[in-house]
Amino acid sequence: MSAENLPILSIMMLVPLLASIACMFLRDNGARQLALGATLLNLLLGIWLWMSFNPTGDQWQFTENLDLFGPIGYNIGIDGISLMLIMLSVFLMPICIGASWRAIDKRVGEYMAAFLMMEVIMIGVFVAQDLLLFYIFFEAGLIPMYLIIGIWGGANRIYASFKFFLYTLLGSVLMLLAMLWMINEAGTSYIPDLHAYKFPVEAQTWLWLAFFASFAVKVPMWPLHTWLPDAHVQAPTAGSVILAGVLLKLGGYGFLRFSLPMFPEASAEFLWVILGLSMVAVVYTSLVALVQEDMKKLIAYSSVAHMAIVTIGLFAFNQQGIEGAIIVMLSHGLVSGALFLCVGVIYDRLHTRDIGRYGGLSINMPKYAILFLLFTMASIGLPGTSGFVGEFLALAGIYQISTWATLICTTGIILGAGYMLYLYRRVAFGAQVNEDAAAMQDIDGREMWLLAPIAAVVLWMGVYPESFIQPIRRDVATIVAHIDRATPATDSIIKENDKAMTKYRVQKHEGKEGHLPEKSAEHGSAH
Amino acid sequence: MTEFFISLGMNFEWAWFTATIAGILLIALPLMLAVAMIIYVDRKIWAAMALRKGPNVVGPFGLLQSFADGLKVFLQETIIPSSANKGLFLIAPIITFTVALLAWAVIPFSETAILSNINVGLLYILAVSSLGVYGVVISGWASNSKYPFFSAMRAAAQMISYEVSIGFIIISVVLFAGSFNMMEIVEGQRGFGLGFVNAFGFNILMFPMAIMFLISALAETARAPFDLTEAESELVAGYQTEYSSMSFALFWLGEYANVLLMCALNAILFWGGYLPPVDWAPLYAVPGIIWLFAKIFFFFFVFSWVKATVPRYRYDQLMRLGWKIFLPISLFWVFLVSGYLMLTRYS
Amino acid sequence: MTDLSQYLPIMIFLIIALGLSSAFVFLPMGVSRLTGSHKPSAAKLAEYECGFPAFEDSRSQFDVRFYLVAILFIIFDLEAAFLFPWAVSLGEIGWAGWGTMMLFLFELIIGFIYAWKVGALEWE
Amino acid sequence: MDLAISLYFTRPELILSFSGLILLLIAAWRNDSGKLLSILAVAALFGAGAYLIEFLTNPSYSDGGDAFSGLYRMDAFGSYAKLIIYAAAAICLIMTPSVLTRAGVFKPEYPILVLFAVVGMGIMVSAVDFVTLYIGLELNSLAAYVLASFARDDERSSEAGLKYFVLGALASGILLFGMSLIYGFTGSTQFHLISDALSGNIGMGATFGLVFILAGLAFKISAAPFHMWTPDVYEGAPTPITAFFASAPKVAASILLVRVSMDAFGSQVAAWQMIVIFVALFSIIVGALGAIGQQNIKRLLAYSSINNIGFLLIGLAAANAAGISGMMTYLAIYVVMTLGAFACVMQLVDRQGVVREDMGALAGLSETRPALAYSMAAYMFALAGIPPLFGFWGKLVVFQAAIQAGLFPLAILGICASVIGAFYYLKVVKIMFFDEADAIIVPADKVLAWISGLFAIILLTVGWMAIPLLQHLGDNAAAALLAS
Amino acid sequence: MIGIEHYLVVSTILFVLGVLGIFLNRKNVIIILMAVELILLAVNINLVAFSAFLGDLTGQIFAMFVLTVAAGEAAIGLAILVIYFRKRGTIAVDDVNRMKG
Repeated sequence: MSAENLPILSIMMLVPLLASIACMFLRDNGARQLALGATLLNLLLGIWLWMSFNPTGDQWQFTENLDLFGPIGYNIGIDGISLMLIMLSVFLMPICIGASWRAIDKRVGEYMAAFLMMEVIMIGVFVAQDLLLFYIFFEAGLIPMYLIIGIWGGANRIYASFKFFLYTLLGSVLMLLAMLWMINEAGTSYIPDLHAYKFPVEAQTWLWLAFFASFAVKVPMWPLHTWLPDAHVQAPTAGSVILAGVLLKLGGYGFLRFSLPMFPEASAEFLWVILGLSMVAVVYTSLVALVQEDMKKLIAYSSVAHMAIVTIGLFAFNQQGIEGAIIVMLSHGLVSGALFLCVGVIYDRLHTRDIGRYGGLSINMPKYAILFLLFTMASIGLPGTSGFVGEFLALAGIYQISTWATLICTTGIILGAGYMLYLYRRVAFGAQVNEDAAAMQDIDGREMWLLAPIAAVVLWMGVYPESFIQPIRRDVATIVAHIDRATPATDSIIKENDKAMTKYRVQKHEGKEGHLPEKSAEHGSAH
Repeated sequence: MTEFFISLGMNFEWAWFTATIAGILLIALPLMLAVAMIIYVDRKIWAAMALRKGPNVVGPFGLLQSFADGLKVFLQETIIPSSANKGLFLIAPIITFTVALLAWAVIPFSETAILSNINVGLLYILAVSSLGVYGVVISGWASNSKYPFFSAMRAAAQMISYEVSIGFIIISVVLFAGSFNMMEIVEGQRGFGLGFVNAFGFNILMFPMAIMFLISALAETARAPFDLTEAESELVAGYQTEYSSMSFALFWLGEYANVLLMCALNAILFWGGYLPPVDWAPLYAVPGIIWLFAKIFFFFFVFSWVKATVPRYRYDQLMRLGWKIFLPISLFWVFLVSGYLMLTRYS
Repeated sequence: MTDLSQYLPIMIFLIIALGLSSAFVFLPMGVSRLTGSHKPSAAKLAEYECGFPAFEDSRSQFDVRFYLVAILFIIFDLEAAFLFPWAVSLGEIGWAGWGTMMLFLFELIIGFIYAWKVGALEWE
Repeated sequence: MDLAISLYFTRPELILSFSGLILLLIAAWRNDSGKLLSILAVAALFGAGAYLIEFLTNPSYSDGGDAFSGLYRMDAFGSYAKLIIYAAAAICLIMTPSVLTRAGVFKPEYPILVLFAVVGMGIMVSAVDFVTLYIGLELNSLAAYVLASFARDDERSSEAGLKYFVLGALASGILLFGMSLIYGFTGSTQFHLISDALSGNIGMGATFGLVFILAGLAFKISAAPFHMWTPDVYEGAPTPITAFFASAPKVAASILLVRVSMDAFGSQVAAWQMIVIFVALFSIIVGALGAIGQQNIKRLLAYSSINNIGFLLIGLAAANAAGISGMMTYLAIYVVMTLGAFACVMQLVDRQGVVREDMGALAGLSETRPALAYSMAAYMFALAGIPPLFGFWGKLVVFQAAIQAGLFPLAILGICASVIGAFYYLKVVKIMFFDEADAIIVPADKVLAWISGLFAIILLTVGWMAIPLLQHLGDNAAAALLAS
Repeated sequence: MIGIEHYLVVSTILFVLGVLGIFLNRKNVIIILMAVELILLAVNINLVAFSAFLGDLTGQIFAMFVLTVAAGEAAIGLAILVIYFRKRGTIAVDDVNRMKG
């Protein structure tokens, strides 16, 4: 049975929505169970969706078009990129619920409701095919996240929640104006139509900047990232997971869905901004991460660095770069989520995130140490883990544009290895200086159930990334073809080699899959 | 009169100016004289009704009594209480008296004798007589003394209360006359009743209004039985308590000038003004001004008569009469009169 | 424009009347100084208070009903202001004009009845 | 017959005025009939509203017609505005009795004053002549002054009434002076004749007149820099009355401003556009900054209304059909948000029976009264214009109009300032959700709870479904206004 | 000959006096009420003068309405002032400050 015949995307939003409303009225355990059930059901639906998705079919699948809200078209549908990000969301969601199972003991119903609402909104953002619908979902996410941070967060939660909300709001309102202008200019708010519409180059500059304001905050790009460490540190574990795992991806998704295909000329024009900021971000935040004493903060800064790789990859204007960026997004979603969970595990036991309070955990918590090690390695980008694939592709992509950027970003990876290993050493190895830390129990079954699936997927993605690249390849190719006209000049010193390499990659895929559209293959190898 | 001065060799502007001045003086000075005499008359009538003699020492039959009184107050010391607002204290009588004189500018004494034949004469009178309240309130306020103050408040409330019904009564008259011009109002009464009676008051619709106007006039001028502003036991001499000398006399003069004005209005609005009572040619041999004076004198007699015979109202009764009886009736009469006119004259 | 020249005599009258009454007020003051009857003293200049000194400021609070009367007066007198032009032009405006004014009066009367019923016209 | 047509067009006003008069008589005889009169007044509003539906649905009426030889116009624009006004007034009337009874100031005059104010508003929005405009405005204002000081024994209420009166009268005076100048320099008080006379270059006198009129109307809609009375009046007046002030008269005055600007000064858009832009931005910023430090919820909502008026004026500044339509939509949504927010505020009574208006009363509300807290939060987010709350749509349409009109600096500044505004709305949510409970708020009147809950749900769900309807009505209204 | 501008000057002066009376007056609320009346008076002068010079009756009719409404306004203002005074015992402008913020 195929999911084609059902309004499956709507169902996937409806399930958590209804569960969310129900949770508002349920007491603690009822809410937990309902939330878990609903998210698991959604995961199953997601798997079904993935299985029903045809990577060679129409670009937009499972489309639903309803003329219900006047100018806001209820137009939803997915391509491979959306599919992957939806999968990420529905996959992380049950884990988040599980992570909060014991950690949250006050106002559980509302908490679960907020998370389920987040799921609705995240899916909504990824499926929206209408500009306004996208915006509504994009911004609606602020409210539940604000409440999650504010109600269930740490000591300094109020400051963090305000900062999170206002930063992201300020960014996105400018995007709204740009959207309104676009709707006015193009006469439609249907995203596929807007992709086809060529905006005047002078206007693109402004539109691009407006969108940039929103996505750069969301991603977040240096120097607009300052809300992120605060929000991460103060949010409850599951909140951090969702924030790092999915919400940051909204920015990348936005660049991919709007900035690049709709304003290719402006994207090329502002390439230096992206590259410059990303380079700074990679190096600077890595250095900052090195000196962090708070685990969550460290991981938060590492997120900024990783997301800089994403932006670099996205603006490589070629197939590898963008594919790599998407894989980094997925990988980072899993890995940083898992790292936050790891922090959550020991935070639940000792109620501190201070690195110095731990040490030698590998002795009393061997299972934990192994999983933590795996995620640390994935974060560093060790071959065989998901991190490697994405970063490699992204850097390979940008290498065709700018050697310098590649060079600097690669140092970032080295620094990343530095701070992550430093973190791991301090937490897991060494002497057991603190008695209470030494007395902690190893992870129990519940926690294992949270971390193990992520570990499995991380390894899967590292070993056989094709499963994840295959659904997006055609869509990336379409984008690349679309933005080809604006591909920026490059300062790369190995153009010729690079060209060959690209060709090689594409041919390899062709040989393997045999159904890559001819056109995209050409464009994918442009240069 | 202008022609007369032109015949003396003046150019038109000067002649007109002189004539106007003359006219004004011809109104103002006799008015003051009349007031002096009317005070005497008032006292005489009052005395007669009480079977007393009244003033009978100064001059023949006491005729010069008022002049003697006037001379006395003229020579008196003007006392300005130390706590009073000096400026306002002195302005109040000026306002009262000026306003009392001013209203006479539009009164038609005969077909030709009218100082200023403006098209909204009646409105003018209403406006000017409303200004009289200022004199009262200012005097009470400026005296800075309890009794004048209370008296002034009472007087003001009383005057404005009755002004409302007077306003509505006047509308009935205007409806019939179709004009605010005093001359036209009088002329409109020529042969009004049955073709020969020169009076609005003859009409069955208007007669109640005439009566109400008369009573309202009593209240408006604070004459007995509505003389609550100077109810001696409570408020001494009313709002003029602190006044002395000629300032005091000015209130007195103004009050009587107003009484005369009200009498004149009674005559003009309802009883044909300078027209003879009936539209019969021989009666026109008598000059209009005589008819008017006769009517004014008649109404003044009624005023005195009432003062001598009717007991004083309580303040709440006074207000009730004004607001709860006169106002609704006069409002209703506006409806009645206009409806009647629409059915008869204008359809 | 309407002829306003008829108002000039009134203006002159006003000046004369003002002069006359001012003379009446101020002349005796001069005269009394000349004749020597002007002899103010503290007791004479004190305000009238039945023989004993005033206890309090005479401009103290007074009855709110005076305000009420003033308010009612303002309202009703100005309704009359609408009636004046209507009354003189009744012949020209016909039944429509008459009906309109009656409607107005009707509303006025309802307000009047209301004021009556809630006791705004009571002096007790 | 001319008169018959005029009366036909003015039926809503006639119904309301006569109902008001009849209710007045009932009130005179029965001093305890407040509840009954409220119900009757709501019924009258419904009756009057029924006639509007006819105008709104029948397309042949949409351009409407003039009544009383060009003093009054019944068209889709005015009808829609009246519909909003009537609805707002009806809801206020439904909310009020229990609250005012609790405060011990409920009197049968309340619904009557509201009705008369509504009649005034109806005249305002239909006025196409300065005389009618003024009469309507004053009928509304006079009732409003009395309403502001309705709680006679409350110092703050009488002070609110006094302030409202003084500044309202000043505003009327300024407005009138402007009208007299415009009358003098154009020779007419009728909007379309003024518009004709003002085409081309206008002199100093007319410019002054225009500015005075705009200033006077800005006073009435409490737009900055003429907003100073608003917080005090909102704080002082009894809460249900504040709710009324914040809804219906705002709508009426805004609509009036639109009609005057587009109709009477339609030929001089350039002359007033800059003023409106300035006032809009200033209001947004003043409203946002002023609200931040407020400790009284009603004052906060007052600044919020100033803020919202600023956004509303963006639609007028656009001076195009989209702008007018957007304003109408904004107003409809604004009324729901405001009334809902006030319905929440009215429920803040603590266990001691003290009516709370301070922010402290909100602390921890999400734990003690979750439903109330969530609906209040919904209003705050809606007022801030955060989707998925429907308040977002109102902001969107006016900004869309501004974009269409090419007013980019206005749009950019305005939308950035909206973020400042979001700050204090968030603060309210923060107090309710993140702070520890302070006062115990007891469950309040059922009606209020229903209204606050229902409106919140409307803002979340039904509102979005209503977009086509709102847009249809708004576009019709704009078309009717611009056609005239 | 007196022209329209003379009327305008007078009315403008009155208007400005009225506005200043409201803003500069620190004494008594009654004075504010009078200042309001002054403003309306200025308006009426304008209206009547324009009406006369334009030969158009509208201005005078407008003036009538202004008069009436002004009266209503004064009445209500007075009434509000009375209840305010009853509660506070003062009508000094500086004392109207129970609410601040």
